[in-house]
Amino acid sequence: MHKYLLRRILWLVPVLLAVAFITFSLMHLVPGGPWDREKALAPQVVENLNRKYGLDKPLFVQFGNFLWNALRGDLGVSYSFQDRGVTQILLSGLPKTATLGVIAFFLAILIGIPFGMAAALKQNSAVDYASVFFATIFASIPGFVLGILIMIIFSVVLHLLPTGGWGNVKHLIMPSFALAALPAAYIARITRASMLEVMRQDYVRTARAKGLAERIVLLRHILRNALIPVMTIAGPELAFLISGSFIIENLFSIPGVGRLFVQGVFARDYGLIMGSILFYAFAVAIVNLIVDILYAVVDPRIRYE
Amino acid sequence: MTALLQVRNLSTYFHTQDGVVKAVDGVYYEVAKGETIALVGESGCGKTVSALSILRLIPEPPGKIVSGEVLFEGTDLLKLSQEEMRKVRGAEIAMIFQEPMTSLNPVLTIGRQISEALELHQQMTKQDAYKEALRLLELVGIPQAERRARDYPHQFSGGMRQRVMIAMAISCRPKLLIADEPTTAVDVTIQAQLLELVRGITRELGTSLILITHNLGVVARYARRVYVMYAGRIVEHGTAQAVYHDPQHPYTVGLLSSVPRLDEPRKTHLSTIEGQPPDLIFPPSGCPFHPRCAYAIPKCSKDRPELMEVEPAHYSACWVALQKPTPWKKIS
Amino acid sequence: MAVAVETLRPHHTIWGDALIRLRRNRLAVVGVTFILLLALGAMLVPYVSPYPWDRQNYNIILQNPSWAHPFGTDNLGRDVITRLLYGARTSLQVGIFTQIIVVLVGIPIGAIAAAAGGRMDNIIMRFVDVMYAFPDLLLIILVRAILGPSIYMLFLAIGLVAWVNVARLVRGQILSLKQRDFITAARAMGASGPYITLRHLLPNSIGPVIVVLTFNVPRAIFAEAALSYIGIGANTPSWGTMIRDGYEVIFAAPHLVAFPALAVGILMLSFTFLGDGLRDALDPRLRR
Amino acid sequence: MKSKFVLSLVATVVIVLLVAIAACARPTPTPASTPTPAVSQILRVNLAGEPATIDPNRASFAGERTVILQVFEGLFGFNQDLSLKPVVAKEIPSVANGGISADGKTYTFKLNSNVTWSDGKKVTANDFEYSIKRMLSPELAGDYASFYFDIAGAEEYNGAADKDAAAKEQLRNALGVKAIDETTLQVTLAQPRPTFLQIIALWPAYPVREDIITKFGDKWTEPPNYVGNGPFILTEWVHQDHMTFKQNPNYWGVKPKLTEIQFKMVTDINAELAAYKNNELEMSRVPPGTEIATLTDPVLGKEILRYNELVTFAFQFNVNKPPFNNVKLRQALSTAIDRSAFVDKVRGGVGKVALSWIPPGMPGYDPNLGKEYEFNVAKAKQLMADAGYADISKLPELKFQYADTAGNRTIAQFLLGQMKENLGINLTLEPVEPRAFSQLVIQEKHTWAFLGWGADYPDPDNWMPELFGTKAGNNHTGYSNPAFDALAKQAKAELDNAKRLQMWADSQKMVMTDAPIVTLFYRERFVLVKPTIKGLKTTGMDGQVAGDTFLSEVFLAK
Repeated sequence: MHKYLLRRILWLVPVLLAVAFITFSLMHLVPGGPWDREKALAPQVVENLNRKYGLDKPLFVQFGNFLWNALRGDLGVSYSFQDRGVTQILLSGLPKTATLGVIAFFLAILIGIPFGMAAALKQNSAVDYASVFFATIFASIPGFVLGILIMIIFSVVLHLLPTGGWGNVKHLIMPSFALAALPAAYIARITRASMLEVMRQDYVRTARAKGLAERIVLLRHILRNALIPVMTIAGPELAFLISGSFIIENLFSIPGVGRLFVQGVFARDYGLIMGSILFYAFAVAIVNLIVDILYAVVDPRIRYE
Repeated sequence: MTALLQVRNLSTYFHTQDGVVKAVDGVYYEVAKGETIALVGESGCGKTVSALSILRLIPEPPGKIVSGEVLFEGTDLLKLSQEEMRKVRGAEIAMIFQEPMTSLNPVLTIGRQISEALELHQQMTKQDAYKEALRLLELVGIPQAERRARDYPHQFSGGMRQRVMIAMAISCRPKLLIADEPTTAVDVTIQAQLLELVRGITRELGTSLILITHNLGVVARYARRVYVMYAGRIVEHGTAQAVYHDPQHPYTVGLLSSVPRLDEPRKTHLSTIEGQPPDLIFPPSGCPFHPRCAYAIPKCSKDRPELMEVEPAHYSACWVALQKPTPWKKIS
Repeated sequence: MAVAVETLRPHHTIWGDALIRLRRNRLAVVGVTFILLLALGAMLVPYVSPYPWDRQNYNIILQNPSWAHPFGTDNLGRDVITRLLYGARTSLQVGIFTQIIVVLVGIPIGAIAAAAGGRMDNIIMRFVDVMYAFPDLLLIILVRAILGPSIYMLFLAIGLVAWVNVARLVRGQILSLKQRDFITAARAMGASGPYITLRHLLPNSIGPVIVVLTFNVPRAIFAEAALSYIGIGANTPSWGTMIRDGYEVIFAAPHLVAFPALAVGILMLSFTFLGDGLRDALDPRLRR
Repeated sequence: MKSKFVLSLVATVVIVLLVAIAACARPTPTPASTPTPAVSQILRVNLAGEPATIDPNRASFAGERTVILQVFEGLFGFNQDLSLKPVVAKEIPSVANGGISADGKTYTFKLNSNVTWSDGKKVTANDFEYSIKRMLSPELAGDYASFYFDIAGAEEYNGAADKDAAAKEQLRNALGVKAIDETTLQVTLAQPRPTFLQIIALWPAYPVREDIITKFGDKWTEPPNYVGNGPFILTEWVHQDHMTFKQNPNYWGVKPKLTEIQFKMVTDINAELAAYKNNELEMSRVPPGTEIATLTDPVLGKEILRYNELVTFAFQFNVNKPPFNNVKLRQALSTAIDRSAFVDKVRGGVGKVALSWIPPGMPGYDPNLGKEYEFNVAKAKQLMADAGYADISKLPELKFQYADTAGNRTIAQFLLGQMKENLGINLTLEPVEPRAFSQLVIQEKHTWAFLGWGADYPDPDNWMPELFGTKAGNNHTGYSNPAFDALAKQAKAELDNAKRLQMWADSQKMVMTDAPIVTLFYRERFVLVKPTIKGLKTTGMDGQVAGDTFLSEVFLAK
């Protein structure tokens, strides 16, 4: 197992390199640069800016510099944020996005799995339809509409929660629910599908033949097998949540890393784009690695040479 | 011998999209304390369904026990609440399934799956249950039980898994053991070992055994009494001795004659029973076997025969069997 | 003398049987009818609706639902119900074409990775890791600059990144299925790798995949709405742009966002019912 | 049973959604603002985003300017009517009081001696000299350096990035900026520039502290290093979340009434309005398109603040790209757009119809210019015929490019409707990602695109040459009119203000007849302000926050 782990971690390097290269080339191919604005800057000013940030050097030199600095943990400087170090911006934003992401993930699990189980256990019953209905409603309202609706109800009408910003727990409630809605619906659907699959297996009948209480049959025998496919989709959802969602963070004004990439792209802030995409790639690769390891833990049939 | 289990007029139907399948249609059988009986018949004749009905493990929907009684030591299992039924399953009556490959939970260790029932029924602590599980594994002949207990089902062969199933079944010293074609999925050599193992254990613990099989050779050697099932009903019942030597139902005759015998010359080709097993949704009128029966008389296709005592303690559901001597000759 | 009783039960192929069972599943039928009605409505709207979808009337801006305009009017006085049906064309295309890309790309890659195993699996999975972090935004802007803001570039952009989840799911399913005996049995009969994958592995992992696909349809429509929220949506009217436009005036005319969102909801319900119906119908083990 | 159940489900969906909708449509009476005692003078407004830089010498965007205005003060400031007033400078130099040399090239500024920094030190002419030289340095690459290229040696110094240090140092010393003594600053120009006073009044020329910048480097704009001479000091900056300003204890001028200002960074405009309704903000923008609903809202209707801004929205042609090189066609298209329908109906009366380029509220505005472009379909058709397109089908495909942002989409759709309704032209809309759009226009690859312009300083000198001079920095219409260039050159150096303004007026007439652009409307700021806010003074050049020039005069009362 350790050999496999090491190999996977070593593989991180080419993955990150590939992501860096793709992003770097796309970034420079895309029309419009960091200094293009509606009110055009004087050409000389643009020239000075390019020189200041090293954009006048040939592309492969810039890419080389970026990689060399990245190795030392310096992801370059952001043009659109007061020349603050991208690493520093990411580190200050990460705790906020991560907290939100983790809370949303657990919410999605705590809502999704029970709903999915209930729907599977009482198939074609009221509960089943209710879970399908709610799963669909949450899945079919885009993040920013759901977010503003929640905000209108709890802040504007009921004056219970602050509309946005970051500070105490009250700032977390609405964004984490808005973030968790879609994954929760998704997890509910997948749990229902895989529960139905597992409930038909022979070993469940064997468990019942042993006289085990239905509760034990459900938790120890059915759920443990049913959660394997759920894990396959939970992993990427967690990666998505951890990396933050532009829409939710933008709507609830959360100073996280979720909106950095999009802001970076629209401002053609090369430093910010490269920094945030590498961070996201790293987070996704790690989460996928964790999920694959959890695979082997949960499903003994899967062995990694 | 007082009957440990009496199954009376048991009927279990399945509501499918094409119609109602009468899998078990008014079955009577019983087993005494410490006695081994056999339920014989082609696959699809309702043997397994009747066993699952006893333990009320029929998935509902689509299945449903529509009528009958299952008296176990006098109490009708069909009337018990789910809670009470759970106390019976695994403790009083245990079952071994046919398909070892899929009957064990792939994500739990073998040791855990055996100790589970012990903890529940015997209120053992985790450690004692685990130790008892190891003992049981040795009892059923699994080498290095200590190490193997931590392995997972996919690391065991078919035969080994079936031994685990046996260990699991006898873990709580049940009064009745139902073995549903325990050896079908394993090769002959293992088959004999498993059956000897089961016989040894049942004799030692005084457990009654219902052996469900389509293998007549196995029945002859292990069961005292035999019930022959066809199309969801018992068509013949008697001691193994009597049924083998003086079969009182054409279907049993057909079954026996389709088994190769050592004392017959090699060249004679085996006789088979004509036609297909009947459709349980639209069963043939009268005796369900009459379309395939070589000795059928007009009455057979009109009235459905019940079990009648055609010989002392030897019952058969066949009008023709009432004439003596039977048109088919005895098997020497 | 023995009369062979002709079996009374008709014999179906798996697809024939699936169709029969699908027809019996009332919810799936409701789902399919809504989708077909919607497609029909989208095609016929220019001839049926009294208002051309793009005619502006500045005297009736942001009106609430009325008899003249059952779904009200938008910020340029255009009839919302007509635009909704017209926009269905784009949204249905976005929803469905992206799934075709997802199926054509995601499933094969996932299957090959799992079936091949070993080095190939590792390489493909690392490629998937790269794709996970693919800067789709940059790609969309680039493709959009080259191809212009057509919806086709949207299919490419959304589909190109959405297949990754399906690939991982299919791989996960097949990895656990590979251990099953019927696979070893098939191999024992000398079946080749691809044959096993196509005939045995894929049909058995169809269940969760269908669930994911039915989920991906609205997700694609959102992706389009999210892209327009960010500022690079499609050029033709679509549910995504209507939701985004409605969002901008939600404090003045909430019905502008409610109706398209409801439409996506009902479309999603229909695809979910259809998906469930399909999965149950296609699953041989459920043939009772 | 199943289908009945599904129907009831769908019904509940509709009800749930409608309830939520009713919640936001129903005018929520803002409860009597939670009885924060009026005495706490804390103002909370929305900066709508993290400023890119708050270093005066580098800043350019509106949000950045709003922050700098609270912490720094320059030689001059603007009154509410945008006339100049002396601030750090004692008086406004003129040829009469000897402040400006006869040839208009040398400016001598007398400074007040009592002006202090927030850390107590004195503000001297050296601070100004250092600031202007730093702002022009090629290493700093300040956005607005090009505004000060009139200063002697400025352009050469700013362009000397590739020269060695010694040459740069030599150019730096040769700059026409000199602190004669602690309270006198002298600036010499390469050529006379009558509007230079307004240019030197802008934020890039605000004083900065050399010692602090050399000590803290890039970190000098982080609190508490951010030392300024304005009424407030920056006490807290949680990046991407909020900034907090407190009264500057050592402020040399009239103490502000507010004890604290909080700049929140709510990017989404709906979230900003929700925050306002939840009493988290005292001021808020109004989402474009909801103006009419806000006007008719029983509560919000009474909290609206509207005032004209020196901002014009127009469309710009690329006159080098057929068919737009045909002036008759351009005039026809301009006449075929019903501007009042847009302003009065689509925008609910917010903003003013614009028939000429320079907006009202600043010198150079001509109310009766551009009358010939008033909406007149017959005339437009006639002009189309004159242009040779009597038969529309002969007209090649017209394409319109715009940056794909909320407000722009509605305007573009409106134009599409106008072209179809009035001239039967099927215009093709090409929404472009904002940055790509800016590049497209700068490289003049557009055919017919969007053009928005706001005043840096209220003078035609900032509106005409920069956009319509041949090859000028922001001239992307490709418009080139030698007569205009000659007139502009003359006007730029004309010292007599009356004559100068007349020249610019004539130049605007020229442009409007050539019609390289189609003016649409002058923007009107339309915001919500809580009734507790008093003393708010707005100007046509306000930045991100309404009234940000005079926040020191604002106070909260019951």
